Amino acid sequence: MSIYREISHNGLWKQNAILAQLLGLCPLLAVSSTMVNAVSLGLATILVMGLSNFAVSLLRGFIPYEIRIPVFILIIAALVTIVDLLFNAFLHDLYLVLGIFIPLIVTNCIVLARVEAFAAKNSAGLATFDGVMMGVGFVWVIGLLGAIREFIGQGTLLSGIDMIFPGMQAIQVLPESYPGFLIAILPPGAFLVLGLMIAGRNWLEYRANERAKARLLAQQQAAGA
Amino acid sequence: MQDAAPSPATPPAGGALRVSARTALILLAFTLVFTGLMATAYNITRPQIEATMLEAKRRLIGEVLPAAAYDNDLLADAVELPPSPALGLAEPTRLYRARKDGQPAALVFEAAAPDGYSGQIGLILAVQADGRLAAVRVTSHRETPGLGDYIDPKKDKNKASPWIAQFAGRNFSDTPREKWKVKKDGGAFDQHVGATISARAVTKATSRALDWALAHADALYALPAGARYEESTK
Amino acid sequence: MLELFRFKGGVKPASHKQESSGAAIQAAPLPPLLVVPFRQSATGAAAIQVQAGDTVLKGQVIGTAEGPFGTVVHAPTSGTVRAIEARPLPHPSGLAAPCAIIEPDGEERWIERTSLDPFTADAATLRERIRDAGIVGLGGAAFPSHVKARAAIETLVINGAECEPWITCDDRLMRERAADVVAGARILGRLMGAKRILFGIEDNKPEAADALRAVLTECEGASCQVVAVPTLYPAGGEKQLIRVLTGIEIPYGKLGPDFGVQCFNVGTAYAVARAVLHGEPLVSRIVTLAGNYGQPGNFEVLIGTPMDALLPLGQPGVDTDRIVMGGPMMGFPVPDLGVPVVKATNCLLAMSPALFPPPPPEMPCIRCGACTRACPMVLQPHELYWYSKSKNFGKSQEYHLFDCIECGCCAFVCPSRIPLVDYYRFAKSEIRAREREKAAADTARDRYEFRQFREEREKAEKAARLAAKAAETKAKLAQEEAAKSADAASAEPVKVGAGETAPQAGKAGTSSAPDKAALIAAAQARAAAKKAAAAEAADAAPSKEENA
Amino acid sequence: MLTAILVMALGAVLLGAALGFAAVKFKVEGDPLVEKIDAILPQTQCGQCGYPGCKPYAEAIAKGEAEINCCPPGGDDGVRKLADLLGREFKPLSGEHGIEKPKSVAFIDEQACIGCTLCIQACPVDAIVGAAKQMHTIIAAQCTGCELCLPPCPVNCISMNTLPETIDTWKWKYPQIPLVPIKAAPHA
Amino acid sequence: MHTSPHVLQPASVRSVMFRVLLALIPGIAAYVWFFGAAILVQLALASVTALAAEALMLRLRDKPVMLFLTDGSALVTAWLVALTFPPIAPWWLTVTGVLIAIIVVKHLYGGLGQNPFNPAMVAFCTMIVAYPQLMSQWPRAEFNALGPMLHAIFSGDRQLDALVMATPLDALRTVLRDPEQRATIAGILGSHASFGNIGGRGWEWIAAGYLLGGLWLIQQRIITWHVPVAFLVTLMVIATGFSMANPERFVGANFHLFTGGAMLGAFFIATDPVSGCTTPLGKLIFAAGAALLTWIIRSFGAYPDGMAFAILLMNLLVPLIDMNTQPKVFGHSGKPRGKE
Amino acid sequence: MTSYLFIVLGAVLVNNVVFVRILGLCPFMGVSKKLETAIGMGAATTFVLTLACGTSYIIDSWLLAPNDLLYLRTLSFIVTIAAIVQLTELVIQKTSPLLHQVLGIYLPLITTNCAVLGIPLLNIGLKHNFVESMLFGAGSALGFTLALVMFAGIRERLEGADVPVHFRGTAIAMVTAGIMSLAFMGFAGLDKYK
Ligand SMILES: Cc1cc2nc3c(=O)[nH]c(=O)nc-3n(C[C@H](O)[C@H](O)[C@H](O)COP(=O)(O)O)c2cc1C
Ligand SMILES: Cc1cc2nc3c(=O)[nH]c(=O)nc-3n(C[C@H](O)[C@H](O)[C@H](O)COP(=O)(O)O)c2cc1C
Ligand SMILES: Cc1cc2nc3c(=O)[nH]c(=O)nc-3n(C[C@H](O)[C@H](O)[C@H](O)COP(=O)(O)O)c2cc1C
Ligand SMILES: Cc1cc2nc3c(=O)[nH]c(=O)nc-3n(C[C@H](O)[C@H](O)[C@H](O)CO)c2cc1C
Ligand code: SF4
Ligand code: SF4
Ligand code: SF4
Ligand code: SF4
Ligand code: FES
Repeated sequence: MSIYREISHNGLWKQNAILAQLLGLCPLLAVSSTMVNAVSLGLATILVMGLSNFAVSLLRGFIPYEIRIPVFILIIAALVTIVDLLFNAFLHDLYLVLGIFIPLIVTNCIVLARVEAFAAKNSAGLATFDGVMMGVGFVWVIGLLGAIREFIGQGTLLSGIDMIFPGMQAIQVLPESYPGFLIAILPPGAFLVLGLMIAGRNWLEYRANERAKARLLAQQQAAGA
Repeated sequence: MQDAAPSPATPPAGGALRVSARTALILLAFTLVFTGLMATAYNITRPQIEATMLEAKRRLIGEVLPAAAYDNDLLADAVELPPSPALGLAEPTRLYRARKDGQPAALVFEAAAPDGYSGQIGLILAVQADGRLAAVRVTSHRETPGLGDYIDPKKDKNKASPWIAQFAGRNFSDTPREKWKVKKDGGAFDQHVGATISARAVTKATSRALDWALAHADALYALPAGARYEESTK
Repeated sequence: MLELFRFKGGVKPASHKQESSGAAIQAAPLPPLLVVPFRQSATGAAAIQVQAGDTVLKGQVIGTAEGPFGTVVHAPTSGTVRAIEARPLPHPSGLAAPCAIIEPDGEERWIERTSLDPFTADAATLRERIRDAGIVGLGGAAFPSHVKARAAIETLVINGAECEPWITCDDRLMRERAADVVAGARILGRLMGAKRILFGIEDNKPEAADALRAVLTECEGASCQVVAVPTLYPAGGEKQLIRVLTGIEIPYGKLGPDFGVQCFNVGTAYAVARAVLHGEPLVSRIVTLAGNYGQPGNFEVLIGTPMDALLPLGQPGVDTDRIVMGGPMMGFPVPDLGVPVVKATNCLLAMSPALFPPPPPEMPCIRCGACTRACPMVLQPHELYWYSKSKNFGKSQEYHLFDCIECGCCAFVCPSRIPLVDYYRFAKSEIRAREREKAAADTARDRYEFRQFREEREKAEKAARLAAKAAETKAKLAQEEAAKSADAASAEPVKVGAGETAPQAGKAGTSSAPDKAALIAAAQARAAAKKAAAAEAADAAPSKEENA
Repeated sequence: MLTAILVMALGAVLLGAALGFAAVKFKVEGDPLVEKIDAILPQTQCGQCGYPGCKPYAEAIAKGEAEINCCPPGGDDGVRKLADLLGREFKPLSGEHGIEKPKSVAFIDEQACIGCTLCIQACPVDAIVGAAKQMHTIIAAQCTGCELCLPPCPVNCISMNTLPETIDTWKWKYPQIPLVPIKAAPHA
Repeated sequence: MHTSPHVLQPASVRSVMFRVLLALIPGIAAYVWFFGAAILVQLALASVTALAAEALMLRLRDKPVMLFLTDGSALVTAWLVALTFPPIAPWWLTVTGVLIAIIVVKHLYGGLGQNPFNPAMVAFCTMIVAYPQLMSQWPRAEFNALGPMLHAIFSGDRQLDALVMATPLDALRTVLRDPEQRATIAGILGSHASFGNIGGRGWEWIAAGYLLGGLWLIQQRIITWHVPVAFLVTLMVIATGFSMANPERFVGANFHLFTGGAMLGAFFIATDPVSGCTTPLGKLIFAAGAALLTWIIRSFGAYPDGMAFAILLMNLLVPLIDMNTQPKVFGHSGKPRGKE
Repeated sequence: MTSYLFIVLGAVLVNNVVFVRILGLCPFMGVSKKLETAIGMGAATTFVLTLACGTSYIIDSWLLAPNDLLYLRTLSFIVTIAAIVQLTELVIQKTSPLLHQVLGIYLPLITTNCAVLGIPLLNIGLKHNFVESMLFGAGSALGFTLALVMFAGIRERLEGADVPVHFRGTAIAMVTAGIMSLAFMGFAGLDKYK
């Protein structure tokens, strides 16, 4: 069980593709101008990561070392193409919005890195779980980023949800008179908000460390007394 | 890593060939399998994708011309338009002819306003057979978000009656040609303060397109479906 | 008139010369004890030649020169050596180094002094005389003058600029002892084959210039000229003065003689004259007492005079909180008032909060560029600061950190009141320390690799020998081994002889730590058992020494 | 479908052959990286990193087998340089390999030395001279302070002395910035 | 231990900054004359916000608050924000701008002296991108009744048609880019209300005020001549060249120099020591580049006054320029850079 | 001719890959700590991206489009690019050890730079012809290099700044990138004048 916990912790926080490893930044920044876009691409990424990890760990016995990278790329690219086709067929509006960022999942370094570092060495179950967890780590970050940007930028949440669930409405969080802060939706805002999120993570880590230290100290004192 | 790697200075040619043959075969196998997978996926999704595309097109046309206004297969009843300076178009496009009960009902076509604030503004218009503009919509634009982008009803804060709706149903008789201008220039159409340029561009392009449609309507309706329209008149 | 050049930058601090320049040089009285450091030059310490209890004469050699850059140290007066011990030196570190503690007998008995005719003596003799007189640069750097006088040059520059505020020792020296200054300059000029001698004096010291000009009227041979240079700190810096007088710019890493110039301080020239013409080694120098004194002035002080014996002569004010050796722009606070006056001590500046307000709080650099405009070396002080502060030493070297002469102009003008020079000094000494470490690491690597190589070789040789032996007499070998390991607890001689790697040996040692006596016995046994192997190792060590 | 497979198969054959051939033919040998890493390591040769000397540790780092923060004599500075060289993230010295200590050299109490030569064998840089049953001495200038000679000594006659600071080795201190607010310990 | 030097010239960051503020006064006076006292309200608003934000950040970062708060740099930033924003900008626009400048651009980078970007210009660019309309509404020249302006600043009511007018730069581009109007430059300049004798009406006098203050700064040796001269000369040369080549399309140099932020930029913004180049040649390149970009953006870009973007863009190049324009170190002239 | 110039300038400044198109960010963040490495990476990327744009144009218009195999684009592009990278490495290793020393370590990293796939895909979207594709690739790569080098210059300087502790490193680098992209918005609208 603990191995699953570790994998989740790694994916969601400690080795988080974005906050800790700074990989996969382009889709993160480019399509996070609204929460719906962000989460959709995130879900596509989960799909690709889970599947590719699964596929690679199943096939890992057949892949010679020296051509592992081309084979991995082949597998990932095939899966991405399939996801791309599915988006085109069933979520056409979203497909238009996400544009080249669906095919670009191929070059998303997290996918390849995970495949090489984990899936190629572990059983299918673990590998799939790892892929999904890494993907979830990506989704929550990109989703949060999207939410923050959308909120600051136009005072709403979930705008564009009708592209997925026709008929659903965006949530107007701030009053209509909120003038919006356009910069948050534009590229500079993406960088800035992500910078703040990374700083926030640093702060949380720092606080956790401090607490751990204090606890240790308290324990030592207790032991000493 | 590789265990028995031969010294790089003198690679045993046979070894290299054998290894490369083996890897090539493996790669080939993977390629075949995954290409097959993709091809299958493509074949499965193709009908759906085509349907979606049609649907998207239909929806776009629906923005300017309600489905009730015609009963023909609009998408099939199209002619090729060559690049047309009057419409501001540099590429060939398609023009659709709506007919009701076999009678011409409307022309649906694209146009462009070249002088938007930050570049070209793409438009789609429907011009009724009676010379009225059914509606116009912006298909693509790069106007300043939050300022000039109100020309796109999705971005217009006034959702109830978006700015661009004011063109619907107008013709040159209720609004004479010299009045197809924004109010700031002494015309009949509103503009948003501080973003006249976008409004002016759309207004002018719309008026030009309407003009063009009126002039060519008869010839256009007459053409067989799928034919290429030549503006021989000029 | 000589055409003068300009150097970029420079600052004009209030000069405060007249406070101490009015009165004539007085001789400082003999202190009860003299503390004479053996380290008197920038290039190292002299070899100690006296012991506690020895009696010495004034001018007697107590430390001899070591190596080509070494200098000689003399007893500044006659008396008895009380001790040879480490005493703090007038150095920013305040660290101690060996000194001779001499108790004067008050008689000032000189050694026998012989003069040399500078016009007949050859250059080597003159240079030897300069070295044996213990002459080092009196302009501040205390570099052995005989080393500097080794090259052949075109132009000799005598530095009487004295650009630091408050200091007037060179001024007084030129005014009062112009003849010897000029004589010294001519000796140096002849020694180095100079075609002309230029005396550079800042134009705020017209009396000194006049005094020199008066003497110079009878100058023949080399053309001598006294040149008034504009008063602009640091016009007295060697590179700046040479630039002003000759237009030549000497970059870092090059020396004046590479460009046909050399520069000596007027005090150095004077000391040379005394040494050559009168046989007097350098045992005293002129020291300015300026700043917060009731009676500022210039004193001729014996080298080794503890500062606390000298300072009362100037009657320092009660609010004096620090004594700075050198001027306000480049001097450093002396760490302890018991430190002696050395050859580089040109001024003891008494500081009080009123005269020298403590530096206001340091602010971050705002890149205003004032420092770049002030820097006489055309550096970018704020960049040096930025990278020194963040310990990015590679970058600071890229910005020519080592070209900085630490003149302090940049810090003087900085509106953020950053002690810039402190950062440069920190960075420079850190870089030098790293270079030392790097050099040490390189030797260690060589030695380690050699050892690896040797062990490999020995192992191979041993293996070969063993194989041969094994083929020869298997049984005999087995017997021998058994005998060898009879009393040894753990080690197997063959293995040890074959050169076990270091960590393994370490582990073998630690693993059997508990019983000490047994261990010793075992070790001795082992040692006995593998005598041959050990001898081999000992053989190898020296042979490798030769290689290294 | 068929064209797809054909087109891709063609590409795969070409690429696979080329890459497979290249993998054998152009296999990179000898790693200049090791030298670069070794140049950064302090050459104390103490083995605290868990490898028998600096070079082996350098090789391990180059292969990606070792962390970069295992060399105590190199200190945090050394780790930082390695991090720069390798483009890895800096991490502070891992405590488990020991802590950074001021440089010191070994000193043999010549009275107690029994001439066992064990320390000679331990010394990675041959800084000890002496012959069997004779007093041993350490050439201080060559001693790296690795402490490897301490454990083997049967009579514990070797001690480590930190090098005293002299005027020649003295360093200017980092100028302290008097900007620190005068405020009772804000938060730890 | 602090060693040398032990004497310092009487100079301080505070005196530098306050002299910069002083130098802004003539320009501000002209501003008040032509556009009314609303700018004073904006200046006060910006100053208070800047000081509060500065104090907050200093406290959070555990720095000595009073020492830095009184150094005047926050006020310079605040004033420049206020002077580049429209005087009738709603209060929250100014406040947000100043907060961005002080918190994000200054203190996230370590505070005074460490920011690679010009805080006031980042604030301006952010706001013009986010609120292009609000950022280009200027009161009519000589409309200086305070009441309506205060109303505009502090109430959410922005129905200001009577009050506002496009800035000269904006007006010019609007007209020039409308092919239908067939306007000539001379015609526009003569007819339109926002144009004066040399540049924009009122603007020309404000620019003259800045010029005066800037010259005084040079005389005080707070700034060197390099930046203003290179900036103004470059702008003048390009503008003259193009307007001579195509007078229909491009306005002349006088207009460029005496309208918008050119003069303020040349003397007070491009000269920001912290975010600008420090080497003499670097300063020339920096300022010339900024002027060139200003002209390009003014003439072709989407934003009416390109000065802010131009300076920000040049800020990006500062480390590279500085690195490659090091003056020859004493004794190294003629030889390549680098340590032996 | 001028239209070609506009393609290049547009790609470098107006639609800068990093700041406007938001591509190639991983190397942008990753190899910008030192100026030296930034220049190396920029050069390597320029080389590969230009080639990649050329080949992908050929593949797309000669192989995929005629056979109605557009869905193989992603796969065939990425595989070709990987091969180009690999072959480039081999070729320069053999022919120019010096160049290999400069670019060698960056080449393998390029495969995961999404700009090398993104730009060829954009080329197709923009309907560029062969020459335009190559120019667009080169321009984009130059834009990438420009951004990277400027960023590295600033980051080198920032190393000495007293940045608040939680912002040290990547966080402040992100903020910096944000301000840089804000600055690049100043070029908006310039590409209207083709
Ligand atoms: C940054 C910026 C972006 C602008 N974007 C647009 C725009 O997209 N559409 C537009 O019509 N005007 C835009 N404008 C405003 C025009 O420059 C011009 O002032 C305005 O169109 C004139 O309208 P008015 O006559 O109603 O004031 C923008 C202005 C600025 C400063
Ligand atoms: C390490 C060192 C080595 C020097 N070597 C020589 C030398 O070989 N020949 C020489 O003429 N001067 C030599 N000098 C003297 C310098 O050129 C210079 O004159 C002296 O340091 C005094 O300079 P200052 O008081 O301006 O610092 C050397 C100085 C130093 C510090
Ligand atoms: C900034 C600076 C200022 C100096 N000012 C003087 C000075 O005013 N007078 C002087 O004789 N030496 C001065 N020196 C020392 C000279 O550079 C140089 O070392 C000396 O003149 C060489 O002569 P010496 O070897 O006889 O001491 C100064 C050095 C520096 C770095
Ligand atoms: C001549 C001069 C010009 C300045 N210009 C600006 C400026 O344009 N924008 C700004 O925010 N601060 C400016 N400052 C103030 C200060 O340098 C700025 O707040 C720093 O960037 C903060 O670190 C200026 C200061 C001086 C001395
Ligand atoms: S004088 Fe001081 S504040 Fe100005 S640039 Fe130099 S170091 Fe920085
Ligand atoms: S101390 Fe160094 S950097 Fe400063 S002015 Fe003097 S030479 Fe230049
Ligand atoms: S720990 Fe010791 S042996 Fe290991 S690298 Fe450091 S100095 Fe060398
Ligand atoms: S003498 Fe001892 S401490 Fe010194 S290097 Fe040799 S084994 Fe290490
Ligand atoms: S996601 Fe674009 S480069 Fe990594």
